[in-house]
Amino acid sequence: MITIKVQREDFDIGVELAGLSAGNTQIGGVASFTGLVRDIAAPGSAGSRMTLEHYPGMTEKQLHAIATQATERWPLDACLIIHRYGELAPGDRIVLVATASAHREAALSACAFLIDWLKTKAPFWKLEDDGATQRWVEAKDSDDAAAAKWADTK
Amino acid sequence: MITIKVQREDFDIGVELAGLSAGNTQIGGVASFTGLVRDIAAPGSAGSRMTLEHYPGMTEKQLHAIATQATERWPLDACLIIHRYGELAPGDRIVLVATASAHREAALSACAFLIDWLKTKAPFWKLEDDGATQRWVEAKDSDDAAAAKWADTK
Amino acid sequence: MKLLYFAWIRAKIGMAEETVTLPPEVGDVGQLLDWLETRGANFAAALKERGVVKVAVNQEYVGKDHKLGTGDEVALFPPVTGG
Amino acid sequence: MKLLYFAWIRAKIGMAEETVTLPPEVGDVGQLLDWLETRGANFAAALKERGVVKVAVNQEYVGKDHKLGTGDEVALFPPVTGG
Repeated sequence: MITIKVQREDFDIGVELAGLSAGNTQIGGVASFTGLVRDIAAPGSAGSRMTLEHYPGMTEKQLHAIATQATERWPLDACLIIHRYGELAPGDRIVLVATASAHREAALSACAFLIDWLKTKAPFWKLEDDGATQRWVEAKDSDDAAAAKWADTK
Repeated sequence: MITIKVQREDFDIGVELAGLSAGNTQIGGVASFTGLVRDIAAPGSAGSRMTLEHYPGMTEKQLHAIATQATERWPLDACLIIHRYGELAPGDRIVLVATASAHREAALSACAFLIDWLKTKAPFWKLEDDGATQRWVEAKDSDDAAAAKWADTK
Repeated sequence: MKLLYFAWIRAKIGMAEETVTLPPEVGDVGQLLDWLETRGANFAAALKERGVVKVAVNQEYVGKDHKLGTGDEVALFPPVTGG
Repeated sequence: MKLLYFAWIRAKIGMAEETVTLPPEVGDVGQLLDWLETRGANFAAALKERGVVKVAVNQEYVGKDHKLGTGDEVALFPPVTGG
């Protein structure tokens, strides 16, 4: 019911979402969020790149803990997180979060919860290269705020 | 930027979502909601079916108006609604709503807005057959409430 | 004027569409519904719950006091249940 | 004890992991950070902004007063930026 994949390889959203609801005709809705690499190329550079570092072992553990929280909080039939690591190019898929439920409100809310929470808890770090210089992406206060709002409300 | 499809045929979510962000590397996130036919078979029946009737012409017009509202309200790079009509079986995809934005909050909120709004405005009607009797699905007060909440808040 | 019926309103009336000439006393949507109800038991049954009947004129939702023109496409249907 | 470093903390220290024997005065996470800072300019630079350093012990987030055991896997890293 909870599926966590941490992988270097790309994934096929259609196949993953079909797999999430396969064989369960009580599912009425599947919500998903896909994160993509944005292009941050400096003017005149050869183009931007991104490298995603992670903490093998802890990553899976944290993603599992986040998914478990979601299933305790909403009536989900299935929950999937796929997160890539390694070198990525602009437009590449980074992460897929998907939730399936009998109720669309549950699927939608749990999906938003998972991506907000993952952004502040899952041990991934982005190193951006704009074609001229490399820099570690800084954590955003807005991400902390987005995660914090789930602490109070359902 | 706004794509509306009203069709009898199934769709491939992976292909549709990839198409939504193709060629725009400013997109950071794609949110989607897929509605599926739930099985409501009566005990001992041959299985349930659903028929979706719609109002050709007005359907496209309403979906376009809803999508336009979403793009005015949130900074979306792209917005897609596919809605099927005709005979469907349990597990079949009915509807796909997808939004792409530089900002995940915009994509997630707009996606939830679109499906809530569509449920109360798009001229589709479900005829359910539980294998024993046919009945027209009744509109739910909870759908009106879900749509109404977008009138007040952003 | 072209009239379209959908879902259980279509099923109860027993017809998906028709072209009618409005009597002179029918000027708005509410008056149209009043007149349609007098056209037979099938219409009366379909339009009995007046509160749930939705009306679109030229494919836009309208209220019961919306004024009608002779070239209008008028659709009557129950609350929508797609998605 | 196994120490792991990630992202710019790893880059500033110049090493991804090491195995250390803690001096007797190091009993909790805060004391570990105090001690690591004394091990060279690279450590001092990496751990300067103490407020942003996140610590996981055996792959769970912990606070600065978390007690350490000799078999622990301790990871130091900046705020996460995945997703």
